Amino acid sequence: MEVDSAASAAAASRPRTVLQMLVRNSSVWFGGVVLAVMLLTALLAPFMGTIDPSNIDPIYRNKVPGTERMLRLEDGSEVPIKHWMGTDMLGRDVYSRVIYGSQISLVVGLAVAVLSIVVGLVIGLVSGYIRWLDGIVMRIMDGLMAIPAILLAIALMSLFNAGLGTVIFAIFIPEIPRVVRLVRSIVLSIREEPYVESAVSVGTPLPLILIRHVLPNTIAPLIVQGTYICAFAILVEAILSFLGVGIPPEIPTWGNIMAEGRILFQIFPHNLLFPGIFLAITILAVNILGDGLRDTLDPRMAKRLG
Amino acid sequence: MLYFLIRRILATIPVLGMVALFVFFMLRLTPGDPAAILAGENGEPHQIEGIREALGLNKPILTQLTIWLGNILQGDLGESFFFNKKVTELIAMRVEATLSLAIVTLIITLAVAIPLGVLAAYKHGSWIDRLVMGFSVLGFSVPVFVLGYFLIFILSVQLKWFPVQGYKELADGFWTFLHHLILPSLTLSVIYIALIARMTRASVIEVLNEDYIRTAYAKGLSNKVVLMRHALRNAAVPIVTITGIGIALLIGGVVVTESVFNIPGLGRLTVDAVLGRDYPTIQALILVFSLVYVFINLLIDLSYTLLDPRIRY
Amino acid sequence: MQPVLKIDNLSVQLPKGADRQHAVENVRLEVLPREILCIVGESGSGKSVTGLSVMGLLPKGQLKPVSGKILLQDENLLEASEERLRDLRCTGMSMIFQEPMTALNPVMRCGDQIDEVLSTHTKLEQKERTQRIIRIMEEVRLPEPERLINAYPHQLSGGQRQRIMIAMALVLEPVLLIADEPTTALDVTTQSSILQLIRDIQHDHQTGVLFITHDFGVVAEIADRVAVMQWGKVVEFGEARQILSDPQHDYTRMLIGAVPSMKPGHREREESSQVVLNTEKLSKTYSERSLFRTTRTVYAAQQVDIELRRGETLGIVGESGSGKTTVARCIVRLIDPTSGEVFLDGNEIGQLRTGQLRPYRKRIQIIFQDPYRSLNPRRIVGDSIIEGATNYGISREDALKRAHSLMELVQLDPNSLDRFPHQFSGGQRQRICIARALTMEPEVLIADEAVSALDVSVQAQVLKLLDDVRRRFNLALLFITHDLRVAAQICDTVAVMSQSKVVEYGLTHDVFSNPRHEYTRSLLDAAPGKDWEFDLSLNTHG
Amino acid sequence: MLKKIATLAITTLTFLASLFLVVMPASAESTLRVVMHSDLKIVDPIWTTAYMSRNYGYMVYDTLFALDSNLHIKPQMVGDYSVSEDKLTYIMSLRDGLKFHDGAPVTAADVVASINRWAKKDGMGQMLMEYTKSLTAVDGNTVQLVLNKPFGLVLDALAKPSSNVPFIMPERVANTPADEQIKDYTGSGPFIFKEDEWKPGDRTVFVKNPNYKARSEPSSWMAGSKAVNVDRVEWISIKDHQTAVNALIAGEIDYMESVPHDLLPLLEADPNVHTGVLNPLGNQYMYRMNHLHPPFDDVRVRRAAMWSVNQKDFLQGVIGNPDYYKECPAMFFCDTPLATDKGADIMMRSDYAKSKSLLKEAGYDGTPIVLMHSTDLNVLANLAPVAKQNLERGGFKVDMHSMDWQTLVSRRSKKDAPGKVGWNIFMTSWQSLDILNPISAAGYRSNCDKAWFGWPCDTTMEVLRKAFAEEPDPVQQKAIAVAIQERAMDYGTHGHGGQWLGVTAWRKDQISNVPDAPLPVQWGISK
Repeated sequence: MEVDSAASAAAASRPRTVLQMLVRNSSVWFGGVVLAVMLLTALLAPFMGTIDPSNIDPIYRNKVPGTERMLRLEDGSEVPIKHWMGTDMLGRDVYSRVIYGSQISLVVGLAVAVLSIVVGLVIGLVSGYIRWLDGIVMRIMDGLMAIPAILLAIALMSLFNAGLGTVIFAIFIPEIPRVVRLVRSIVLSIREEPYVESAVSVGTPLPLILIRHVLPNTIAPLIVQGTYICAFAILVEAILSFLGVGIPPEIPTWGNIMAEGRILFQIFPHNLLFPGIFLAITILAVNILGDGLRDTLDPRMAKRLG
Repeated sequence: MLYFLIRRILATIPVLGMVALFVFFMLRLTPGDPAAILAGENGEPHQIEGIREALGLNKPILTQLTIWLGNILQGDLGESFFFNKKVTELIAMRVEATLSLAIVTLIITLAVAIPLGVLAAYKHGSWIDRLVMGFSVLGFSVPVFVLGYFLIFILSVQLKWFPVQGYKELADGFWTFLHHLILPSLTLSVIYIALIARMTRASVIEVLNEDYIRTAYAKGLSNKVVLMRHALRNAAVPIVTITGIGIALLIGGVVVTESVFNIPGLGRLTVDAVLGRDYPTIQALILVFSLVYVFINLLIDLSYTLLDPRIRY
Repeated sequence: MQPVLKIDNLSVQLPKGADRQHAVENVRLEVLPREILCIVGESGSGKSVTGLSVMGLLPKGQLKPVSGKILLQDENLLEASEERLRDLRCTGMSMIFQEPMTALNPVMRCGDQIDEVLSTHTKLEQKERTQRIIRIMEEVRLPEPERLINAYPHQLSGGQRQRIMIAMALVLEPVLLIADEPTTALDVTTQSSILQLIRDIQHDHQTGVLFITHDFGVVAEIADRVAVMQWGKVVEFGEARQILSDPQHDYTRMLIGAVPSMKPGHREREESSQVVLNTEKLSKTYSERSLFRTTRTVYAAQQVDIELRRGETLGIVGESGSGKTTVARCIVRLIDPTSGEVFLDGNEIGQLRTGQLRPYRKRIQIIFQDPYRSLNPRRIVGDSIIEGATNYGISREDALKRAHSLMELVQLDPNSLDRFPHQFSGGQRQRICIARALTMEPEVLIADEAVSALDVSVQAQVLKLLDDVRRRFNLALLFITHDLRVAAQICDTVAVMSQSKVVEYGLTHDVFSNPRHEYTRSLLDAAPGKDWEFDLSLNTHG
Repeated sequence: MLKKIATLAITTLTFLASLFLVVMPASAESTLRVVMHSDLKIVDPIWTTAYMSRNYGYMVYDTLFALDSNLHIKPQMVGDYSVSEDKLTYIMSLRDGLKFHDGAPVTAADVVASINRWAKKDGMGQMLMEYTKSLTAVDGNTVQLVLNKPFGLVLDALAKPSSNVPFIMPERVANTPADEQIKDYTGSGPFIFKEDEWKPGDRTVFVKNPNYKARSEPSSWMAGSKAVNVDRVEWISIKDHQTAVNALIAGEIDYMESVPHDLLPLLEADPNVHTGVLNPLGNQYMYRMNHLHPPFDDVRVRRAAMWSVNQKDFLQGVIGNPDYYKECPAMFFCDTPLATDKGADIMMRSDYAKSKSLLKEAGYDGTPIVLMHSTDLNVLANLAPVAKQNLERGGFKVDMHSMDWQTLVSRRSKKDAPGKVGWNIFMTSWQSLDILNPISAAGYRSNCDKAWFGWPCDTTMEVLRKAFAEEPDPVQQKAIAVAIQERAMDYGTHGHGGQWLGVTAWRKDQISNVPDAPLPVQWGISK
């Protein structure tokens, strides 16, 4: 997982203190454990008593949680199953869909976080250090930023065939300018630090200065920013699905399950309730983890990010 | 100051130009065909072709671009493919609803978030602080549509306090207007309150560590005076900044909220236009939203001069 | 005479996990009316904590007075209610702080900030209050009080801001003024006038002053009595003259001994030594371009001609903003000079492009002021030291060997090369920076305020080290400082800079003993404690 | 600061309140607030075939002839008409006193212009024109239509009940080129469109046409009296069905055209709400394969697909409530004159073994077929997943592409190869009115490139259709229709996924006399 490896990278440079602080911070603990459980759920989805999440059975549509029935398998044999979370309007098992749905949500969250940070980091480092490029890059970023993220994502979604890749792309593109700005602001302040200047005066070439002296300073803020982006991406994925421009509905995601189930909310709340709870808990955990990381890794971030 | 204004306004031109080009080409590359959609459920191939011709969609892309840009320079954002109306007219019809939603949301937000944030900062580390922070993390975590449905279910359907849906214009009477707006605004403001309360808390805490706060205490001022007169005032710049950033967020939230509460605003117009591939409307809307964003940022920059005498342009 | 302030046996507890149990321990002090008591000590000695304890402004939850009494005119402040303390602030006791820039609320007009004191503690009408404010502003010698009343702090100079603070503190005529390093952040000329002001005004108002400082020059200038603090304890307390001339405690002796003398020492000079570096008409300007306005130009350095010889130390002396650091940074090419030339061994390097500059980089090295920011906190110091050498193709092993020997040279344990900077003290870090510069085997070493942030005892050691390495490696040392005492001790020649120009340039001895330029004279005149010779051997009967 | 903000907020609110607290006069007007299945986008029912535009057309315009509930064609604007012995000349005279909203009388010239414009767009209209020698205004209110050879569907065309409907517009409006939208919304129908109050995507307002002269016969579907009993009708757009249902329960609206079947329990629980089926024939699901590209260019593969799917799964998957769906073998709707069960076995049940053997025979290579899935329309969303599962069981590999309906509509018009741009199969739903005969129903057209999306190419079918069109005798027509159904099944033009009934709901405490009709009409309703 991206957060862990980067955190340990940062920890390696200041071995005892950071690690100890991370271990001591209850937010990090709580967020990390919940997230780990979610991750485990996603990875082990096939072994968690689930059935094929896209198995349609029109006879058993809209069953309330706890309904039991016989499931016909491919080979014709029948096994009894219990729909812990009921079935949806196509008779699919909501429990299986929610469990499998965690895969997509987490993939979207992590992929968007990693991609936007990697891309933003490169652009930010370069534009923060090469002055003539800075103006051009920042104007482009301004333009990108001027379009509200969700609108841009909606518009981008209509650009290509809906799919996981498209959703990730549509969510991560509007995030780039924010990362670039963060990185750039760090670069601009770090390049004035005496230790960077002394690296200049001992003849360290620019790429090495960026990697050795500037890059490490961006790691902690970026990890923190990354958790927020991750939470935001999970949320936006759900919103896009809700608006009908997200990942194709037959792929179970929490947003899709809710979008499909929302019209029956008053009669069969389980379609909205269970994925909603999973979604909220996951985002909550990521946010709390982010807060904890921020407090430990970079207290100054409180001001930059809010 | 004037120079600053002029320079800033000139600087928006390339930004908007980029947005315009970006949006234009993005839309032309989409697989959707507005003509096919316009032809309707039973539209036949020859009808679609006729419509495509009538809309000028047959022309080369660059010609279309030239025409569009030429019209924009003359202040003409074009005509909606669907509604046989000027896009500007469509937007004008929707502005009030979105603006009202945004303003009421903003009022609720500031009225709740700032006191909460200041309180949390003052009681830094106490259970009140933890409660406020907990709420704000939670506020970030519940999707706005889930919240919207639950609020409608409880407050409108069960308790019948508020109407289920719809928007009433200000001209229909203020209380009717407000009555219809409170629930959507409340829904929308939750995430925003979370954001601003957090920011307020963080910046007030930071300000409370400043030397002049110590000076203020050294003058014998009471906690309340120090907090309100010295701390909050100095924390205002980051709070205003985040409020501005939040407006981009608000626009995103508006899209969802308007769908859930059936408010005929710009957000819903955008979704409809995107789904219907109504190119002129999408283009115009994104331009308008970008313009608003740029304009708000300008206002925020200007407000800094009021909040902080050290900032001069 | 009854003391206005009597501190009896005060102990303040530090939070758990600190390096000692008490911030201050069993402190006993008293301040008499009209008296200036200086608390002097190095950083961390507990002098500020003592001041804040009196005001009741110790950070809550971190520092707690655990025993003793603080009597302000017989009232025990440690037992007073929060409300009573509030009432007493500015009426019975006032405090002014080190940074006049940050101690004033930046978004409030100066007049309003003074007015707050009056409206909080008195029932005066608006009109009377305004009169009172103008009166006190005149008294602290602020020009045009009617105008400054409406000014914001950032529109004032540092000295004016400190005057506003003093006006605020004294407007209600408290019996006690606590001044916590009130002149440390100020230029020497401003410092002198503020000290004068404090003296005069406390005399007129019969105020007792508790003056906290680390600078024995200031002590010599204004103190009636002195308390010397070390590690939270008062180690010596008595008449100023007595202590300065005949300190009893070893620590006091050490401190006084470490104060550099204003008299330049005798330094041998070989006229023949070769010029390593010189500048010709070196200028740096910053221009603000805008679309409509004509360009506004700020001169950071103008037409600077200096000359550095091998084995010699050139000092550039000046107040903040005089352009001395700009010159240094232009020479190292951290910034590009606007015009003029820099010659290194006769090669022009001021206008070279980055690529061409590379061979010359290693020959000029710089040491910065802030020891805490000069080393990358994420890299072990060994890596920082060898970075330059490896850049120029020296193998890691060889570079490390060199680092080893240099660590010994700067009197640090060579085995600590694999530690991180935060495990070192400020003085040690500055030594590491010197070692880092020396690995490059430079010809020119630039020390940009390299000792300004250090405590006086550490300062002396680092200065000595710098002088040693200059001699040992036959370096040309460019020493930039605002501290005349330091300059007097280490420099062979000095250049005095004012408003981006070099106004006087000559042998240190000549400049100090016979200043020709008016500015140099005022500078020398303003140096605190200039009349006091800190050489203990000379003062035994002083 | 806080106090300032609070004060500011209160002042602003009070100020706004005082400015706008204009008490609206209690209106004695009766306003019918309606939520239609979608929102009105295009106000030219000839320019587009969109159902909403058609519904709009019925509000604002009137037709020469109309269909009644017995599926008989009745004169509507026409008073008297006569057909010559040779069935080649039709003379139609308008009723007296018909007026447009602007007060001008409706004349024969208006009729001629309107029919001409409609015929440029509509498929059946085009067919009519192929048989037409002349269409002229004989005098102020008499129109003469002369055919060049017999055509059995003249009145069926003029009474065409669904898109495009030959609505009568003023001549000046009807002269607008057919590919250009009209800008003048004057009609002669029972309601007047209030353009100034129209907020696209939000609400459409109609007021009663005071000059409307209703027929004296009782109202029956689109025929008979169209007398209006309310002053004003507002179509309010509520996208979210749940919200619309809540709004109906809360009394914020009076009438909801289309209620998702799953939400019926909510409304049935409310004593003030009536739910019912207004369109007794209902709708039909259709699945359409793309004849241009493999594998569906092979009739065996098309038939394999048809053997794979079955009506029951579709209907249960989407509608779920047997009260509202019906498995039906008749392609021209059960319980209509042309209904038959000939050749329909292939549609009624799944026979996966048969499907697999057909695929094997055709040499299907396992290339996934692109199944277009429309996700946003409630009555269509579940079709594709059901089809996918059935097709897979029948031996197909399926690549389901999900998209909103609008995207599907644009993509289905693309003739490109399946994959990124093209497609193999999609599903839609037809209103009964559109497909009551093989001429108006688009799916049977098999004239290759010119055919409806999917482009079947079958001369047999074209011959049959032509014969049907030219056959004036109903009994013979029926025989041809049976042959067409059999041919459609054999050849696999398209399949029929079952019939379903839409449910309409209204506040019975507020409105009454809601008329039955196969499309939503608002005349006759009282409030």
